[in-house]
Amino acid sequence: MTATTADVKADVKAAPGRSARLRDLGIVLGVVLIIVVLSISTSTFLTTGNLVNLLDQAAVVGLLATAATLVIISGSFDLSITAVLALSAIVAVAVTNVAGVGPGMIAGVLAGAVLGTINGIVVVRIKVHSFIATLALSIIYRGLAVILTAGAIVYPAEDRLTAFQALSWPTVLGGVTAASLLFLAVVAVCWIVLARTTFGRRVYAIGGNEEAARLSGIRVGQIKVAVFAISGVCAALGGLILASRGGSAQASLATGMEMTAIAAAVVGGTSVMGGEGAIWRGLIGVLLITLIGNGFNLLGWDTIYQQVVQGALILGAVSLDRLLRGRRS
Amino acid sequence: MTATTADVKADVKAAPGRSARLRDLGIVLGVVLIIVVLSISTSTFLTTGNLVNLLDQAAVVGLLATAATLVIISGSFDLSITAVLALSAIVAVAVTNVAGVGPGMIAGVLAGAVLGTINGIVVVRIKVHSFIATLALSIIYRGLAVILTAGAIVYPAEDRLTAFQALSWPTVLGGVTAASLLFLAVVAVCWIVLARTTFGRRVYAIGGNEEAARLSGIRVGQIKVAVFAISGVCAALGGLILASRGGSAQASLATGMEMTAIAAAVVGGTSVMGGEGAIWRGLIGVLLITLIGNGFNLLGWDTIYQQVVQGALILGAVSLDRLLRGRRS
Amino acid sequence: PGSETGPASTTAASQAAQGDDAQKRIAFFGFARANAFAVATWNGIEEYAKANNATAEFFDPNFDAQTQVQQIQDAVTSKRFDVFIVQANDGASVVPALRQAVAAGITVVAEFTPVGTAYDTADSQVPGVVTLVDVPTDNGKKLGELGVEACRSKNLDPCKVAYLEGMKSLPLDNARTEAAVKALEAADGVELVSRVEGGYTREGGRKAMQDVLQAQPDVNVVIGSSQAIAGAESVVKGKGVLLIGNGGSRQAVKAVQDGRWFATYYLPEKSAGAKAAELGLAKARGQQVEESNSETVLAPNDGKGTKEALAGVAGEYDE
Amino acid sequence: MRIDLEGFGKSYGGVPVLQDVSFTLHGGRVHGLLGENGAGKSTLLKAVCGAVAPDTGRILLDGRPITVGSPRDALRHGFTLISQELALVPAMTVLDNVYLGRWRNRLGWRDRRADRRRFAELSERTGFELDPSALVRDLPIAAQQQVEVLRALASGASVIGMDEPTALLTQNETERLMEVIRRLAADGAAVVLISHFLEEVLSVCDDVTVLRDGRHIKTGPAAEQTPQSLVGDMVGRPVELLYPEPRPVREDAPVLLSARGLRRGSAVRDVSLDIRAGEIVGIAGLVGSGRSETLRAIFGADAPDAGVVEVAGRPVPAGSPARAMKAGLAMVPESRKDQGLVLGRSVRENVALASLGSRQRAGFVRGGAEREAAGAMLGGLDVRGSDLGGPVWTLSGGNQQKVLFGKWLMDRPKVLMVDEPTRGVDVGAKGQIHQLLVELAAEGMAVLVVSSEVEEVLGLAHRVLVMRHGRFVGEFERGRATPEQVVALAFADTPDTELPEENR
Ligand SMILES: Nc1ncnc2c1ncn2[C@@H]1O[C@H](COP(=O)(O)OP(=O)(O)OP(=O)(O)O)[C@@H](O)[C@H]1O
Ligand SMILES: Nc1ncnc2c1ncn2[C@@H]1O[C@H](COP(=O)(O)OP(=O)(O)OP(=O)(O)O)[C@@H](O)[C@H]1O
Ligand SMILES: [Mg+2]
Ligand SMILES: [Mg+2]
Repeated sequence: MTATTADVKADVKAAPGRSARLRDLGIVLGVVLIIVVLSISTSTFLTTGNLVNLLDQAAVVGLLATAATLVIISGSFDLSITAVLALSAIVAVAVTNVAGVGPGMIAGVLAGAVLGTINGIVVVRIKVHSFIATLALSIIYRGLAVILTAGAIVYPAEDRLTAFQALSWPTVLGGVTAASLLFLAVVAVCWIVLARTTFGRRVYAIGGNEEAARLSGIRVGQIKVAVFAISGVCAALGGLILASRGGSAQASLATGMEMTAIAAAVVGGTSVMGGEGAIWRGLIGVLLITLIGNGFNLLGWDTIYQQVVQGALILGAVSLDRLLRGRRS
Repeated sequence: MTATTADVKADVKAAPGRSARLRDLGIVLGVVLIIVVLSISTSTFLTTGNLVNLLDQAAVVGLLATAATLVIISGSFDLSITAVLALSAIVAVAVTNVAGVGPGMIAGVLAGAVLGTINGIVVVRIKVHSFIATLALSIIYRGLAVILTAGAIVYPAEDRLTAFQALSWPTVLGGVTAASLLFLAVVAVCWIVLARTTFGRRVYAIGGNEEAARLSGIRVGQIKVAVFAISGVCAALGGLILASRGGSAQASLATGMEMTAIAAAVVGGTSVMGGEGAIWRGLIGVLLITLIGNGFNLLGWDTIYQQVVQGALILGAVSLDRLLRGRRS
Repeated sequence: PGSETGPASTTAASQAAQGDDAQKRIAFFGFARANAFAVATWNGIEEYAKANNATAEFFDPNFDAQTQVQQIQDAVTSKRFDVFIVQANDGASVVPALRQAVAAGITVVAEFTPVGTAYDTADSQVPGVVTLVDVPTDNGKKLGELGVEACRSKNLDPCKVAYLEGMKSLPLDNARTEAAVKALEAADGVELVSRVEGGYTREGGRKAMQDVLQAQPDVNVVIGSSQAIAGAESVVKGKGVLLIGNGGSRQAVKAVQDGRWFATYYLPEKSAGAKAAELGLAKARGQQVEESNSETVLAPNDGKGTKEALAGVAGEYDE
Repeated sequence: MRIDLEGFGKSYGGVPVLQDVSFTLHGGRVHGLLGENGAGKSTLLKAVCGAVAPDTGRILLDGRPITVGSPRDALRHGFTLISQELALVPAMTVLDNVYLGRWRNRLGWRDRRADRRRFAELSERTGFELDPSALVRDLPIAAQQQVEVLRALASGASVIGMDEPTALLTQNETERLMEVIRRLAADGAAVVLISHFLEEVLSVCDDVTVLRDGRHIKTGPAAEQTPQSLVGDMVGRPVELLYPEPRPVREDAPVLLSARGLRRGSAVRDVSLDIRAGEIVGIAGLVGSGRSETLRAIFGADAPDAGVVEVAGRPVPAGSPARAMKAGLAMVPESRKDQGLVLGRSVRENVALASLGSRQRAGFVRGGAEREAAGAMLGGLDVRGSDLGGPVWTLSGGNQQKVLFGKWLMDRPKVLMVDEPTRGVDVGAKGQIHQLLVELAAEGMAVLVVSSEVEEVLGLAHRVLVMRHGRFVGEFERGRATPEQVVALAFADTPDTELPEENR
């Protein structure tokens, strides 16, 4: 009997081992290819300055892509991230004007958490699909932002402006901005939480099969609300960075960027169907998209072809990924 | 007893009889409510002129929502519809200038069909999720549109302009525009095809369970390509209407409208997961969204509150839908 | 702040030292390649550059504010340019990137959109940046004044005006709208009866106009972006409504000259592009230039494009 | 421990599926729950374990009423459920699924090592050999069933409901599971077992309860029951429990299905077979021996690496079910949920799905003809419980299986391949399906049967092939083998000499 079972195990299709892991890295290969090409064909790509810029550019969309990845893995969509971003940034400026920069920043993050929680509760309670629920909520949030600002630009009082812009300052680490560091820290935390904690496992379980998760006693509703809340906090941090860079906030902040963030998450290899993916995949996606833009800007090709090349490169990268991962059994 | 999300599946849909059919009409109720309110609170809503306008305003987004509904039912997403719309409109103008209005219109529709087919082939062959594939392709199409027009607006020659604008003319039917009629005709055809033909059955089956469909001898690839091609044709027709109204075409035509179309499809009650929904649901969604905008403009409320009210109404309508469908009998 | 700027400034400085004759390179950050207005600016810049020993490149952010910021940053990094001409999608968010550019020794010209958070001044809000802008509040005020003129031209009292706003979520649009509304309300007998979003497409204008007419069938004057007004025109044909556009496309100019529109706010956008290039190149070549410029000085009648003012004008882009 | 179920009732859309069901479970005893397809067994068990909300009914645990509003509540009271339709997370590993939601952790940090240790013990205890790091979606469905069982055991629950856990297990795994169940009961747990295998129920259960049409018929000690008496209670009429005798294959019957040298990965290593018109061939083997993969390769559901398939002498293009169907092949797949049914669509649409082309006019579905054909087919198969317009997922498991079976008979194929054709089907309906298969063969169809029930294969087939590691290792003519022989061969490690030369 034991002999047979051993045989059965030997039969098992391509046990996910080293080769499977390598095959999972198709998208990384795509990014590495682009990096190599850019390093060779420009003298400016591989300079500290450019790399620092790249990181800085990736910070906001990276935070949003982290949020998007998390929510998508949990089996939902959050189309409201940029609306939350804008509203949180506005709250941060408003509170800064009343109570100072520290309270302002905290209020911004809190606003993100609250809005995210509202998203989660609506999705869980009303049972409307998150796609449409967060779309409707994002319209509401943008509307609130317009009402709060009366449609104008808001900025912190002159004497608080410098402190308010702290996030955009370069730090000692070779000029890397505080925003970049914040971004890296948040990503690291989300990555670890998702990959190493039981909360992370629950998120995957819910995204992979909500009914199975429920039958196993997982509190699906609570986990979902928590995921949306984290998403809201990531969005709010993105908002703080943007507000800090521009020294102001407005209702139209980051309009449309949610699609870039979701695209980054998905390009990286996170499944739109939920239950599969990883934070690093979202980052790879962001890197890919940022790199394509950066490369174009550095190379100085005629931008009239930019979109076509951009689209083709994205398609190429995901195809390569798909090809290497091969047929799913 | 607290019902969690998964209960919905286990408990809710219950035996579909007459009561279930009624319950399916929750979203219709929402729309009827809004119509009643508008009819009572304004003297202008229920006039022929306004209704003709409403239909005219709904034509383009209605065509796109039809495309979106079809594709979503088949289990995919088509984010490229507005890019296809723009490119087809540009092709129509270009060919009109060379060969006349008739050939121009035909070329536009053909362009839509070809681009849609390309979408389908990429999705089927590369097996990348349609969400990301059509996103990348839409970037490419918009890029091509920019290259074709060099970023400028293109017009039909002066002597062909009037004929080119035929679609925007009012017809004998109480001023209903030709565009509205085209829209209604296309919707009718799509509706019938989806509800009554074997092709329609196959579309639902693929969206509901692709593997089961394949094992039932359905040529999944072919059906998918056909669905994307139809989507492309609907988009192209939308492009012709826009170009005809404006007497011109440009690369940025209808930017962002794909999200409105998808939202309309989903608001109407078509499941994002595929396999469930109907063309009429897409139309109800379009009606809802168009009505809200129209109502606001007729009522003359301060536009600063428009977005909040708009979002809240959408959320309210889908909640009502959910609630009615969700109540146990 | 945020990048290593040292080497860049040395390069720029050494090039400046080569004298005025050296070829200069212009980077143009326009709204989008798929935008006729931005393409018109671009054509002006390119032509002027060619004629004046300079090259030019168009960076296409496709209307995205953050992408534009990245393009500016990257262009600083790439050290390939001496002059930036920036047509900002969002005047506030480009500020840090422009500071970087100035610090790197690049000459920056803000074209059309004011750079910074104030919308009521042509003055530079970022030290070192030369402006050639269309001041939004000034623009709005003139639109309002044109509206009043339209009312007066037919001796309408009361005169019902509808204003088709741009985007409610854009502060710049709102600043313009406020100014227009103020100008309209200041006039006796002029009544602002409707404010709806008309946006920047024919489609949006058409839809807004249909709805406005339903609510206010006897509206006399309609003001909005030239695209929205073009869409509105098809709806109000033959109703004797006076139309006022905001924008100087060939079509808008022709509509005014043909008497179909009452007026349009006219700026010669291609000339503005050329002027921006002229300012930028002059400064980069070490000449003294006026730091603060309004685009309206390039236009007849300060931009208030009535039929008389636009006599003989053609418009510089299609829309 | 004593669990009183009192007055359970539930209706869907006004139709009662459970009415006032009451009986008592005891710790330390195995309780069999029997009834026809659609009798309400699953619904009752789900209601008890918090997976659906009953309209009426309460549970007394040792005399004290408890509230069970959700599976989570149920688990807190020590109730757990192995549901009939597998509820696993396909993209997660076996280990993750077994401890779903109950992973060991230190301050929230996942402690994978501890779980692996626990898993090893559990494997030891049950004798189920599963690779803990394999992804569930890569496992054959029978192995997935084992994962479900392990998960229920891992929960440490004291009341365990098992809804047809053996429907897909081969004799060996079934025996191991029965061992486990006995041991659980010996340790004091109350186990509720739903199964359509009456012998199995009688061998392991201490008590049995029979439901019919949602009503409680009787509860009593298993020792007082026989299969015949149980069937009588379940169906309300006597039922023939014997396998029908297939008609002998005509001497001159042509070969309808012929496969030569099929290979696919490590699952199908070298398969050749011939089936003649009127012949029923069975394939027996262990879980994972490659039976399903063989059928899929013949049908083109997976493209084989090598080999040819011919139907009535004409080669069938590889890798396309559509082409295989055109050639006259049909395959009832083993997983109705993943491969068989479009759960959200109506019963009628599902039955009609594989034969849409034969009831159309200019591409339009002929509604009347479809209603008629579907009605006749489902009536013949005795599908109960719902109108044809309702979504197929509202049917009971057994009735879903019948819909799946019916779908493939709508167009009479030349060759019918069935993979676990009676999975979850009640004894009465099972007899009907067997009768149907024999009749179809008598009409000249070639039939290939894969079943985990060795008796079923032996009882139906003219000829039985035994499969091991992707190869046929033996062949028995009808009546020449006992179940024990077949199982022994499926297990043996040396190739058997009985294998005919051409099948090597
Ligand atoms: N969600 C639902 N909606 C409507 N009807 C349902 C639903 N769930 C179950 N039913 C109906 O309830 C009846 C009992 O189903 P149940 O699954 O309990 O049967 P069962 O005894 O487990 O049968 P089987 O042996 O086939 O598994 C069936 O007629 C079924 O169609
Ligand atoms: N316990 C297991 N763990 C992992 N993989 C397995 C296991 N058992 C079988 N497999 C794999 O399943 C494949 C064969 O499955 P197939 O479905 O054809 O077998 P089967 O004989 O029909 O068994 P089943 O009764 O499960 O349907 C082989 O690739 C084998 O490696
Ligand atoms: Mg059951
Ligand atoms: Mg099998």
